[in-house]
Amino acid sequence: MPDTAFWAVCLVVVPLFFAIICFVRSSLVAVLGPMAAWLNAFAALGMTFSFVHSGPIRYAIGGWQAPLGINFSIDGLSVLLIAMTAVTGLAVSMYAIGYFSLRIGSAREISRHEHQRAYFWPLWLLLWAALNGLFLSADLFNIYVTLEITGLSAVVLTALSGKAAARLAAMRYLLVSLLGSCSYLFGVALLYRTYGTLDMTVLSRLISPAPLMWVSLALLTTGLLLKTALFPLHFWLPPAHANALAPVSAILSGLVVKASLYLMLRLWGDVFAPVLPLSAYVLPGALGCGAVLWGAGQALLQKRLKMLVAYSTVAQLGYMFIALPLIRLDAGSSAWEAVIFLIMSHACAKSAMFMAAGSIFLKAGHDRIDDLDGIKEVLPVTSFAFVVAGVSLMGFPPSGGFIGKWLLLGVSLSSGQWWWGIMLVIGSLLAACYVYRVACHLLVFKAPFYSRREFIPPVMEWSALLLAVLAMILGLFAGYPLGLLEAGGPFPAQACLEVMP
Amino acid sequence: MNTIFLYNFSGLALFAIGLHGLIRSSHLLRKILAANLMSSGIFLVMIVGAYGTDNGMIDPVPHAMVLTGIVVSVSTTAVALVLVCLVQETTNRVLLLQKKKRARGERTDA
Amino acid sequence: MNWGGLLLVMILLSSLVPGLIIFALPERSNRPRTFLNLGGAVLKLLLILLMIIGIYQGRHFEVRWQLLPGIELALNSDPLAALFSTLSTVLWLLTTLYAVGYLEQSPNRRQFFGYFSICVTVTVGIALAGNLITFLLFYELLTLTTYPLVIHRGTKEALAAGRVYLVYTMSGGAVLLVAVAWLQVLAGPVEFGRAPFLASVAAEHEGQLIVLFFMFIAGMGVKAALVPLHGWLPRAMVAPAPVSALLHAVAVVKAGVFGIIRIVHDVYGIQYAAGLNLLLPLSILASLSIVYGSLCALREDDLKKRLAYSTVSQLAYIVLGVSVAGPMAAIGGLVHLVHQGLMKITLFFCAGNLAETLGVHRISEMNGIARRMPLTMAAFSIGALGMIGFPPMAGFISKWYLGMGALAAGKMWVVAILAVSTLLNAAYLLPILIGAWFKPQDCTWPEQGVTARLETRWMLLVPPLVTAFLVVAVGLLANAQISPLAWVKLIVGMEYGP
Amino acid sequence: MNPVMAFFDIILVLALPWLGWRLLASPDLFRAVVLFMSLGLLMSLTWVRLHAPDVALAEAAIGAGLTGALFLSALRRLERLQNSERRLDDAEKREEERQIPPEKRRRAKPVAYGLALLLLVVFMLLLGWSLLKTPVSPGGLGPEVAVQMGRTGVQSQVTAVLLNFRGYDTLLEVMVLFLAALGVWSLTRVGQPLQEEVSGPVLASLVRMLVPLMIIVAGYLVWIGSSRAGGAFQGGAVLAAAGVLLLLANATVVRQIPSTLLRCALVLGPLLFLLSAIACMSIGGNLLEYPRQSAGAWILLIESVTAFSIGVTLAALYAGGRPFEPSALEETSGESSAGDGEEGEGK
Repeated sequence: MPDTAFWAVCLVVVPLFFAIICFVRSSLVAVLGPMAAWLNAFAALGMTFSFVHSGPIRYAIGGWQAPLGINFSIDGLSVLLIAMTAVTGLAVSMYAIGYFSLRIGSAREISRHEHQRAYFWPLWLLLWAALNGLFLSADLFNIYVTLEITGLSAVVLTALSGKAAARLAAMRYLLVSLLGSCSYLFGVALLYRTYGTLDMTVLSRLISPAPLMWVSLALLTTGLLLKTALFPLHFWLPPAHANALAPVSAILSGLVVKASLYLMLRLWGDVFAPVLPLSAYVLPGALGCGAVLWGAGQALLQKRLKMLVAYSTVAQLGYMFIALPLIRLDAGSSAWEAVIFLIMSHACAKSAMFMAAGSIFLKAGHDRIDDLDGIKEVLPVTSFAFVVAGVSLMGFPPSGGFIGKWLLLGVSLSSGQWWWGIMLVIGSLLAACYVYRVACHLLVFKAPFYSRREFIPPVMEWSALLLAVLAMILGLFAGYPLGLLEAGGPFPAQACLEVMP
Repeated sequence: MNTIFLYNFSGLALFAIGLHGLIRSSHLLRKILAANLMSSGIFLVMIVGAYGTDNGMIDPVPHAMVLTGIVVSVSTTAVALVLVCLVQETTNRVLLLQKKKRARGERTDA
Repeated sequence: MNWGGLLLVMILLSSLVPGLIIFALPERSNRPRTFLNLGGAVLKLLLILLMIIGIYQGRHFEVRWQLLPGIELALNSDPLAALFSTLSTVLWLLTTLYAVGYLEQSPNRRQFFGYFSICVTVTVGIALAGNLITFLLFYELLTLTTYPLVIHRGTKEALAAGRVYLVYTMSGGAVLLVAVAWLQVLAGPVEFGRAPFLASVAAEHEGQLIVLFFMFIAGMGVKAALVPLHGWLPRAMVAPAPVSALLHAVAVVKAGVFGIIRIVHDVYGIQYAAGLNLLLPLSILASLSIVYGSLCALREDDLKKRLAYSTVSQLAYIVLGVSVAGPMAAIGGLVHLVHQGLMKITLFFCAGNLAETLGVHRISEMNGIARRMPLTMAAFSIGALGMIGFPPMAGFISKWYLGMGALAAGKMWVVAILAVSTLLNAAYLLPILIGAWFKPQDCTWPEQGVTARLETRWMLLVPPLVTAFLVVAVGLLANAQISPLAWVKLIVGMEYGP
Repeated sequence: MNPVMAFFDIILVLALPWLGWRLLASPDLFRAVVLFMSLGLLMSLTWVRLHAPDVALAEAAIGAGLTGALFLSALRRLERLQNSERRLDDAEKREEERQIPPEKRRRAKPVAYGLALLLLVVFMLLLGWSLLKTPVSPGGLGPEVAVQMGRTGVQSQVTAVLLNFRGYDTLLEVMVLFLAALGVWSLTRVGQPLQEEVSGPVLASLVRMLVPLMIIVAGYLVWIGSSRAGGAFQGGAVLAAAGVLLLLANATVVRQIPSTLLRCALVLGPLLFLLSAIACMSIGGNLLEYPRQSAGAWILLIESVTAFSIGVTLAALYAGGRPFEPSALEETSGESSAGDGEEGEGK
């Protein structure tokens, strides 16, 4: 029986390997890409199971232990995020099979389509490997490299659509991502200079208030916030996410922003937590409030479906930052659990939404919200998927978002800082408003609907629906993922440095 | 005071100039140049940190990190430059600012 | 999971599964859909009967599903739950039959019946909810599942009504969410049926508990259409008649009122709530709703809107009965939950028949209509008379107990309110009856071309007749062993103690 | 402290930011790129001064040389695009000028700009101050590296860190390069070589002499990397320089290399690195845990193959696009014109 470490290595190595093979034999991508996705999902499953059995571990790459070498540190948080990536990634991959199998239009368009498929798969697999690597790694510089791979492949994927708007968006995305990684790298460099280590676990024990620590924290945070697109640094996100190809949008919004968000949580919730005063956490919380309001307000003003969904990402990211002060305030672990729930359910719901929006765009030939009346008749499953995903974004029970909201509300009320909780409720009401704007068009009956194209492969419709339903019922099975967290949470008390032989 | 230490400030200044240029320049090529300057500044600070030890021993880890960083930044630069050409090709400009018309109406019609 | 718990889950699944299958069926397959609908409804009714028999035998059904520590879904079969779930299930069966007839030619039936089934699942979920969180879950889901039904016609007015509906109910839901979370922070998870536990748990938080009570009432009051929060109800009348029936008698407003009953009886406990002086404001609010609703109804010419305002006023009876704080009044209030449902659904069925068969929407067009549609108007009359409170109809029983209860509690002003409202009821309902039966026809009806041997399609005719019969029956047989009244007496007996 | 050295230091410390400032302020982009390259050379001088010869080599080859070449080729491409395609009519141009009056805009928000600048300066001062306040670091991981050197199989500490202690980083770094090539290929195609690019006889014979020499130098750098300054990246960069020269001199021949072959050459290094990382696991170690006795050999093998691929990759980056693939259905006109932008989601 392979152990957790084996699966963890697989999670990085397998997609990398397949990415390379996909590049060499681009005629086989249609087979190799999905295969890699399934293998990846299988490895994630295997890792989850063996994690349940054996608990958190550290794995020394090259046999070199923590300060000298790079270590994987596998705890509940990493496992959950990897599982989330696997599920969402698998669904997106299935969607992509359908999406890139469409052969419509002139020869020129078909050839462009072939080209997109040939490059989508290796890029996406590289991105996937980098995400897995990021969630596994305990080494700050190694995380910088994975962040770079993530950012660069996300940029290229964005530009893959070939439209002028997408290229401009990709350019802006690239510059922001450059700035973000520079800032992050500088922070890491200064931390290394101060403490002489790059390992997060070691660092969290060495950490002490020092001038350089504050500066490097500021740099790290700025870089990560840029990459996470927290208001007011979100300006690059909506055009990039809205103009990419549909599977790419789903990946970007569902997974890529989560990478830097995860790191933010690690740093603020774990590594730096011992030295940070509560007042420091008010800043991300306040920015989160701003993001919720601004993102929702902008989403309400949008005329295009994908733009609306993209702005909703801005708003939802704000949610997760509101949780930061609550993590600090919370005596138990329920704020942590809440954040993880928000992240997971947002990943599923937002990917499903973008997938549905992509199908709608293909079918209707446009995505003007006001002209979507009656699309339900031609795309019933997709419309339903969009609505369900929207409902879980609103945080309706029993979605995972509801569990997150409920736990955070409880923490904020019991800690006396109820305004965070009120902000959450206002945010979900606003989310309801913008989801409603779309849903009322998707639910009404109006025949006939003039659609552009004949056939959307069922796999595209159903993969979106499955993901949406998953987000919706995540709350009913909340106990299982949280069991993983309890088996090895990222909580400050946890510090196991036993290195696997 | 050791003069080696002064290189720190050189690195900081490069970082600051790069940051300023990245945000202020309008031409995309210049923005990318500025980003390269920023990373050079960071590398400088890192290497000075590796040098500034008591016993004259050089810490090789930052050197390896900087090597990695250089390779990463050349990769990013290559992609960025290709993107600049593409942006120029489709929009006839090497600026990020979009024309209003384009921003709004891009995807409305097929 | 024990067998009793399985029964409860089955009760939910018996309409959920047909609903989901209906979504998967193609639009054209009418027969399987009808079969699934009616089959599910009958099955559900049988299961509920099984549950009631079990309760009579002193069994207690319960099922729990822990999501997280502190968040537990629980289904529970206390008598109040049984009362509400029976009511919804019976009325659902009839409404389904009616809807099948009503929507015979209309498009998009798949969506309608799918959501319809899920809506009932959720309503029964509300009824069976064993704790506050489960209640909240189903309560929020109810908003979602009824929205597509409200906008079913897809017209501008329907969409506008849907928007208003969502704004009201979502805001109410948000208030409720905060209140539930707050209460949980103060007192831990709130289970129903352990009533006075707040008194012991949170003696030092009285101020907060008072605020919370009003938050609860505000949250539930939206769906219960208590007066300042009733704006959505008349607008939602643009929906098809079966949906109106559902909103007014089976699901939505009932869920709100049921929630208020739960809060007063099962969360705060009637004694504790009275001790905090919470019930007087509630009864004043209810009285206000009674009078205001009736006055508005008087002004409306549109039949369905008049009925809608009448719902506002009739529902407040239930709240009034609960808040008067005496066993007799409580019996009156609770039994009105059932009686109002039966009467109002009769009226809406009839109004739908008139609209569907003759195209009549306004009261001013109804003169002489009884000659064209005698059976429908007979049912309508029974419902209307019941509303006014003529003996021996159902409404009389409720009002009698309410009045007696108020007297027993020494609250004369409540009796006065009842008297005024009865007069108002008569004022807005009797003219319709007089016009329909005794005045000659004075305008032509845009016939809808329903060709049937009877005055309209049998599927449209049977449900109102059945409910009209029930209206009389529950009034006449009020003292029988299995009448709603007897059941309510059992519930109230448990609440107030022997 | 040697006063000559101190003087040299001070000159260098001042020159670096000054050059940086000049290059960003220069209105002429060509001049800016040239300044950038000289800054790179100055940087590599600095690395030598700071006892970082590996970094100095890499900076000279990659940071200054190759990046500069990339910039120059991008600049030329941009100019060509601007000359050949004058799609902007006058009205649009005027509108553009109205919308983006750079100088005016700059003056329009002087307060915000001033505040931001102030913030930047304050932050930098704070950073400098905290650097001053921080005690001289205890040498980071240097001592530990020194202790473990015996088990790495190489003599050069930097190579040990790069390929053994932090080999995983390097693996991912090679993947970054691969990703860059992938990205560039996915985005664009190599342009048609223009007539003017065909080189004269002088360049051709120079290339014929230089290229073999450079290949030898690259091999030497990889070989020496295990004990002194040098290694895969430096060697690869020299190889890339040879490739760039070839591209410059005889573009058509080099560009006619079959695309499959090129793809294989690109992935050879990453693939081998990855496979040997896995192979380490299959013989009982952790990922990338070389067998102790033969660690040096493993590292040398990985380095040499990787250097080859790095060279090819960097040259491919310089070429700036995927080669023609006669088998695939390539579009005849430009990969993407402005017209593409108006179309739907790419199908």
